[in-house]
Amino acid sequence: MVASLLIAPLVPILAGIALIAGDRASRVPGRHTTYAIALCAAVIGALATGYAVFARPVLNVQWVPAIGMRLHLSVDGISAPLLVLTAVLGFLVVLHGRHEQPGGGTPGTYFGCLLLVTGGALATFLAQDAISFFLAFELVLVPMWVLIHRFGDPHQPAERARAAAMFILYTVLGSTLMLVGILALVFASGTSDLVALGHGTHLSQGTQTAIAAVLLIGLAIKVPMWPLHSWLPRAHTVAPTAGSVLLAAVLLKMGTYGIVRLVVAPLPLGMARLAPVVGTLAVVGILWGGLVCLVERSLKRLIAWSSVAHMGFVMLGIASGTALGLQAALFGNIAHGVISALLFTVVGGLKQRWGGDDLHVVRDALRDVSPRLGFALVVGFAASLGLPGLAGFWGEVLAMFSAWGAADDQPGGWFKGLAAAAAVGTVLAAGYSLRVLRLVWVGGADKANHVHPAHAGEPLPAANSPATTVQRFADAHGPEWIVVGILVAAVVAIGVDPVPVLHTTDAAVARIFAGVTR
Amino acid sequence: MIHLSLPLALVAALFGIGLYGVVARRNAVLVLIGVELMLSAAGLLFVTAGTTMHDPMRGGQVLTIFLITIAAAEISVALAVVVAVFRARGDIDMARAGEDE
Amino acid sequence: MITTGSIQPSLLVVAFPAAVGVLTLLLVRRSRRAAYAIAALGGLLGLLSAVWLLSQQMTGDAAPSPRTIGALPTGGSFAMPLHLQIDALTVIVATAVALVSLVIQLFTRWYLADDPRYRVFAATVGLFTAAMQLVVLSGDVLLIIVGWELMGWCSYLLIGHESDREKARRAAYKAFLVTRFADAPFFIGLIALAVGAHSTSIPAIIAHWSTPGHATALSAALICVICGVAGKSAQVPFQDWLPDAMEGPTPASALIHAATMVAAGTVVLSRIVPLLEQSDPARYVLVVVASISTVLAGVLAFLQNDLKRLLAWSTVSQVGLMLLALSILPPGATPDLAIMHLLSHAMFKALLFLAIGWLSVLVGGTVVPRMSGALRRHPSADTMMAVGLLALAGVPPLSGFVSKDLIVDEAAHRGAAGDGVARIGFVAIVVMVALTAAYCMRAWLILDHRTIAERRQAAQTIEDSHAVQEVGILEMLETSAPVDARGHEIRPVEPGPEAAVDELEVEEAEAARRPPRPGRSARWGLATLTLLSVVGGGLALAPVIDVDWSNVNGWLIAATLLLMAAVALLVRVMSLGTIFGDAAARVPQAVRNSGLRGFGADTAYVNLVGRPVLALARSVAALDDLLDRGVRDLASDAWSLSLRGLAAHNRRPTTGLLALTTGLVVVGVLGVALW
Amino acid sequence: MTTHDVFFTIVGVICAASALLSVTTKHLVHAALWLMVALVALSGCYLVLGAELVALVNLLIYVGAIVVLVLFALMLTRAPIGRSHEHDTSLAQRAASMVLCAATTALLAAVLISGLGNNAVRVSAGSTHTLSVQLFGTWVWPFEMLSLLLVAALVGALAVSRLPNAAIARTESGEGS
Repeated sequence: MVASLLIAPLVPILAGIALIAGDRASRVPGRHTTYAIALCAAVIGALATGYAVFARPVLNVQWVPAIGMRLHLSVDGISAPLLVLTAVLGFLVVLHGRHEQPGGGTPGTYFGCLLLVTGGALATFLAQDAISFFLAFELVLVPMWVLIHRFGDPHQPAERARAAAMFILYTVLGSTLMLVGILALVFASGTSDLVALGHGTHLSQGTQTAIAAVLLIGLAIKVPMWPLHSWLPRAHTVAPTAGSVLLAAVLLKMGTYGIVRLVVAPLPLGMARLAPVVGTLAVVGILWGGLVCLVERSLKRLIAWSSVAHMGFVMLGIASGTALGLQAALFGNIAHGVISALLFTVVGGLKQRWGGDDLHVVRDALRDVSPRLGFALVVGFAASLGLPGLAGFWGEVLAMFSAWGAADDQPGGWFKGLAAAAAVGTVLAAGYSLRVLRLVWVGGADKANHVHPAHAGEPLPAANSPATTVQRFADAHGPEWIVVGILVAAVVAIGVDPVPVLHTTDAAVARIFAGVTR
Repeated sequence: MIHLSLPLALVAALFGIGLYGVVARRNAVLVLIGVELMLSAAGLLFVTAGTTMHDPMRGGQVLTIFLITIAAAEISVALAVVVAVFRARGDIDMARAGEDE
Repeated sequence: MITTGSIQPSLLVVAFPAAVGVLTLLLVRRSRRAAYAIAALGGLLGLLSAVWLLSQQMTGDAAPSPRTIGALPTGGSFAMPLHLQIDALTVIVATAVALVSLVIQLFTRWYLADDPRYRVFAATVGLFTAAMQLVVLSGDVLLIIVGWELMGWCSYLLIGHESDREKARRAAYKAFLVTRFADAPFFIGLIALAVGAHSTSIPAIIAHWSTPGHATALSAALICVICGVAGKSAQVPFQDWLPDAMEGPTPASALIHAATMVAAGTVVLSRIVPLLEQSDPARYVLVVVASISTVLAGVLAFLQNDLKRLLAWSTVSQVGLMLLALSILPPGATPDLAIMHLLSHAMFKALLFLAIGWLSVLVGGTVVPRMSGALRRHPSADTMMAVGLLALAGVPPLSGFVSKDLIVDEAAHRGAAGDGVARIGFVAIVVMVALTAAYCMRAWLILDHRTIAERRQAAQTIEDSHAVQEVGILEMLETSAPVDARGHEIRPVEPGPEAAVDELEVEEAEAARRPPRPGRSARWGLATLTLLSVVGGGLALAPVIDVDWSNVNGWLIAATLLLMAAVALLVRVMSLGTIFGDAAARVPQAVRNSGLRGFGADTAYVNLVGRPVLALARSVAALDDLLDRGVRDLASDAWSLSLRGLAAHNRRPTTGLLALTTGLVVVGVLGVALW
Repeated sequence: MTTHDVFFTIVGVICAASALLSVTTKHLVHAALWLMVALVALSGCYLVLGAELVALVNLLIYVGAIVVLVLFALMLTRAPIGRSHEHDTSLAQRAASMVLCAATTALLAAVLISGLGNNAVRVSAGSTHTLSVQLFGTWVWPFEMLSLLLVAALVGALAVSRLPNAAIARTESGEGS
């Protein structure tokens, strides 16, 4: 049923527009109505996506003949896992909105923006035409800006505005470069069809390198890669929970997906030329993110930084230029999406309960105060440090494998060094993950030695003073617990049996590298 | 018979001089004089083109007449504005126009 | 094939303990009884599967390489089959692991009778066992890494079980970080081996690297692997996490020390021993690391003020012995000696830890002053204790004697044949034998001490002196200047004397509430361990273990026994007249204090690794701020530039006009010139 | 060098020189008068080129109307009599303007002469009769539109100049703020 290809992105998008428009109507729809509509749209989108992933229909008709743009939607092995991830997360964030619906705007705008982001991301992953891919990509940015700017942390309006501005400026800069690169690619190769491009183009190495460089810089902003990352921690820190989840789990994935689709497949020679640089920057990102996490005080920022590190592993896999590396990258993509979604959900809930996310504030052990959130936090950070049996492990270890055995046309010694540095990055990951668990999960309330350094010299408050009294708050339940539970289950399931995901991407990856026989 | 370069050189010279008048003068009326010179240069170019080339519809001369008419309209409005500005501000110094009083 | 369908006992060996972990977490909410039932049943089924596998192996019916979750699709020429690999040695080790784990599960029920988090503990033990079984049975380096890391994580959870104490939190953090630090080269070593062979399957790796021609790469990779092994097995220079890990509950210590985590290094190295035998540099590194560890740990064990920590250091020493046994192997030999010692060590060390745990519950602590004379008052555990210590010391005919003296004999044999590695190993082993005898004798004398007067008063003062040196890596993570300014020893949170008294009373009260003896099943398990510790040496006669026991050098054995006797006598003499019967009291106080801190290894970790990394992290964070500020300044710079341009345009209309026309003319000139 | 050339050179030089004087003179009123000279000379140029009607119209409208208007405006704005430097910009700007105007002249001359060539061509302006036939035949609609424009401009000029002082001040300040 070809219609599922259209239903999957269009229903969320149209519902999103309708909800936002409904807010401007004279009679604003109620909260429950809004919620119900949003949930229905998300479920319909998810079901249609599921069907499309299962049945793999193809839609390919003329759209704008003047510029050779076609309406070409289909699903292949590379996009299928990302589609499922996006659809499920789109549903989960709407569900989560029942629990936490930030102020700053009406529910209609909030859910509308969530649906727009989801629908736009689905369209991005479905599009098989470079121009429409770009259009769908851009569709996501503005609702995300609204989410950050209007629904972000209510305590820091100035920081919120700055973060939102930085997000939009950075990503639009990336988009501009990406557009230039796409146009150059399309005009140089004569087709904008990603399937045709996926078989490789026959451009000279110089041309390929130039186009690949422009595209890589543009997409590296979205991934983000060091040193173009500085919008990410800011945006994550103030974004609402659902915004953070979508940002980390969907938007970042669109960047790596774009790299695979637009650079790795069509421009193998250019990618091979640039791979050492990409790999080096990726590893610098791994170490940089890990080190900053060791001293970061804000919990949400810390997770954002760890995202920088994890995306470094993904980029390292891509840079290795091997099929194994690409497999690792695609798997790492999915794994990071699930893990960061889980972590942001949990930490967003904690921030809401604590009224802040400063790690240096002494709190009671989370494992006692709220066991469910504590458990989810442990699973999330264990996955984040790359514990086997959880999702994060396979992507990272396979990325290291691929870097050590990088393609023959790459400097092997250099890549071996990169693999070793990435291994050091896993140690840093363990360091910061356990640091957070030690501060939050097992708590520091029994001994007041985690106070702010400025207070370290002052006499410690008595055990019963208000600063250290036990703050009981409700454990996760209802929609929040459902969301967290599903994510935990996904993290464990992907980690225990990675074969289905890898199997899905296997054929597509093999096809890319078959086209590259050189 | 006439060598084309002579009228064309005069066109260029008049335009340049008019431009100098516009740029280098501060009095609004003198600026307008520069504008008139530039318009005249245009008119001369029209006539030169019309009389030295094939022009069955006499476009060169007709357009020059139109140009003179428009110049008259323009300068009447412009001078009215200048006078009004002088009455409001007490001077017609272009270098101070647009400054906050 | 007797195997029923596709169910392989080897998979069940891994699956049952894992199921304990998962089911306990999923199904059990409050009930301790249910958690216990699941844990015990799962442990028992795991043991039965192991026995089933053993019987298959004996009859030759076992599948040599059963598949697990299927090969990983790698999109290319890289093979990741993820198969297990079953052979005689691994099956026996798996059986031992299952047995020890089951006994520990049974014992924990009694030991943690009042603990509200018993459920989690039991689940973690299950998961831990599964991870170890995976490492033991794995035929694929990727599976080894999986099990290896899972064990690290479980050890973190177990050591930090009593997380309301800062010491436990720090010990857990330290254990995981130190081992993870060593794992980085371990990963790289295994990855290098696998990438070279284009497969992660161990047989393929061995086949590929056994061909001559890449000696340097092989040595480098093996040294990396040895680094990781040293980390997990707490060898020099990563040794210091293990004694701190004693902060965990005693069953956890028993599990970590006896059969699982610490021994995993030996298991992994014995998997790739054909490669190790080909690389002399790697063997040298291994023998040096193991020799230093085994001797240093022996000395430290003698100096400890806490019997649990004494046992911990003895573990380091014994694992060093196993690694020595691996390093002295000639090409073509099998690692049976090391595995043999691993098995006997698993039995007696589990026995010792559980017995110490039992006693500590009865007397309320494991420091020397409390333990002094414990067996006199609670003689129920004395058989176990005696057997365990004798086996540890290597007194005939107990299991420790057989396995240890086989190694001594092999080292002497090889050393005489001119192998430099074996000579180094032999010297280290002899020193280590003497030291083992010394600390075993010391422990026994303390436990069996007659005078118990004045114990109570001294206990309170010494109670907390055995602390982990309290330099929190975490505190340093958070604060920079205060730590430096404070110096590393100052702890504002020293519990006062009142608190200590309270603690003692609470412990006494707990001890009173709890039944004085473990349950029947736990005692049965302990008895089994005791029995195996006594007769385990007989395994050398079994056909599955390939050791040359028939022509050992009798004189050599007699000489070592004589040495041990002399040392024991010396220790006895030293202990005379001390308050607690502690021979170490004769050692100068400065040496003892230093020994209590592992000769300052923790400080070295903090100063050599912790602080530089944190300083680096802070400077990186500052750099990133700079980067960020640069980006933000870009915006404000652009803004001010535009303002300035705006002002330039607004100031003088004539100037603006001039600029505009100039621009037009320039463009015109350019256009004409270029056209 | 034809006769036309000679005559054109004479009136052209007069025209250019007086135009130059009109934009550089220090006397305000002289500027208007020099402009008149320049325009008269320009009419001469038109005559040489054979466009008698244009020359006449130029003389009538420019010299007869516009220059008078300019003179009136100068007087209404109380232009100082005699030399004054008030109405010139700074020396630097004048120098820059000089360079600019020279560049413009050179650019235009280069473009026009290189574009149209320096051929000696016959002047064929045709009779005034044909011009008037064309003007009121082919070009009649633009012509009518122009008359409308002229009326509108006159009305506008009247409206602007008849605004009372207060209203002008209000609009000025309203726009300025």
